[in-house]
Amino acid sequence: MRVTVRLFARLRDLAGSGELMREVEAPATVRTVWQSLAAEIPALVEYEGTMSVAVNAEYARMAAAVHDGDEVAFLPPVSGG
Amino acid sequence: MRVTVRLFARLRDLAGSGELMREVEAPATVRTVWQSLAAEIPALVEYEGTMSVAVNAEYARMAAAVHDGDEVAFLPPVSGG
Amino acid sequence: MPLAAVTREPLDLQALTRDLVQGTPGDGAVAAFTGLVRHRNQGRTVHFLEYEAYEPLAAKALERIINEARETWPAIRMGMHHRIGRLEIGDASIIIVAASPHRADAFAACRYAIERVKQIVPIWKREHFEGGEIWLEGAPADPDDEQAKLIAHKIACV
Amino acid sequence: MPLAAVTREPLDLQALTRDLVQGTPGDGAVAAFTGLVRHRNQGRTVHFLEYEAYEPLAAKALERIINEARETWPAIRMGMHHRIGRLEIGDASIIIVAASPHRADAFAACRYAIERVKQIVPIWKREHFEGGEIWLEGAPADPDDEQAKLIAHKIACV
Repeated sequence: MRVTVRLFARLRDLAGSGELMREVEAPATVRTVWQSLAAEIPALVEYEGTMSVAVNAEYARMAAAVHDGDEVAFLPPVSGG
Repeated sequence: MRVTVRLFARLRDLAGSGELMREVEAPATVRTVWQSLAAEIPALVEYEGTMSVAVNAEYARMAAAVHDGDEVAFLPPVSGG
Repeated sequence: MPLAAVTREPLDLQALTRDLVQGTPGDGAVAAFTGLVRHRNQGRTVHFLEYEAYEPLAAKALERIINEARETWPAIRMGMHHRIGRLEIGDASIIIVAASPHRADAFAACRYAIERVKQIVPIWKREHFEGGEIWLEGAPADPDDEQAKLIAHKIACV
Repeated sequence: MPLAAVTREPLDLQALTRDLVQGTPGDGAVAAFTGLVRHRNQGRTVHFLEYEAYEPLAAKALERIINEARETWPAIRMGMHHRIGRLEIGDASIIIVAASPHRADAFAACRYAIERVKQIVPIWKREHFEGGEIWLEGAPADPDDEQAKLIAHKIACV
């Protein structure tokens, strides 16, 4: 199945792109998507302990299920305001 | 000597005027001025415990000296904002 | 218009804020308070309010409050305008703006200032309500009352 | 514009306030916060900032904060706009307005909201300073973190 991966701020810079299309095998979770991405781009790993994740623009947990067509986002610590 | 007495809000209503010219004998204090005014307009007496006073547009105490030409103001509890 | 003022004109928060923060690129936070005339008060239906001031002393009292705030929060700058005369429901009676490098000080100073206004500024409201009129009376004003200052500081959560 | 919004346009506190208090004659107090871009940060001279957002989630997070505030202070109404894109020194990056019958709630809700923005809204600033550029990173965002909410309530001095 196919998911859209969204990356922001420094995660985006490290990956060289803010939006990636990726194939993952079902059944998948956010963690599955992350692990395959981190294997591909090892520099991302430093964010594993501090990032937040979202599925289809809702905050989610690493264990959340991911389905075909979903948008999975990885968010570094926020600095708005 | 001559002083200008200023009265505000309900004190003004009770006195029927916000500005009175009064003769007082020197040496005078704010208390002197008040006592002569309260003798004249007894309804004012209820404010004796809660009012504030000012001389020449500066907060003052009842014991403050008053000189010829001064403006003496009596202020009920405030309700601005 | 000066930063501390008593006026019969409608208040302009945007203009006061602009005057306050102009040329101060170190300010990252602006806290503001606006007091509006309400249609209900203590169970009464309010038609309008009339504000009366001892104008020269009221302007000085506003300046005094700004100075007090700067004693506690030296980095802040503050502007305060109080309107007087007849005010309709929804009209702004007071605006207070506090600018500061950091938000904690801006909020605390603004919160402190409105409490102090209600304690020591010689302004009175006459409420015209359904069935009558009444002078509202709050606190006996004593700018040197340290207990009152303490209460204002406590409310500001310093 | 909706009460909660992420936008590339300059922010307008006056318009947001007008939208918020229109037709609510029971509100006597409006507290507002404006965040401005500062020229100095952590000893660096800042040239400008670039704000990036995960826009749909950021808008929902702002709405979430408004709902949280109304759980604690049921009488308040709140509007919040966050600007993104390139912002110059002195530009407003965020405006928050809280209206309420009484001032204590308006202040507390406004103070709470800006803390929560910094905790959970997916927006990031890139600082362009003299000598380089850097992504600023604050708090790991977890909207369900009760400890973070508690801190925000504590700062709001509830």
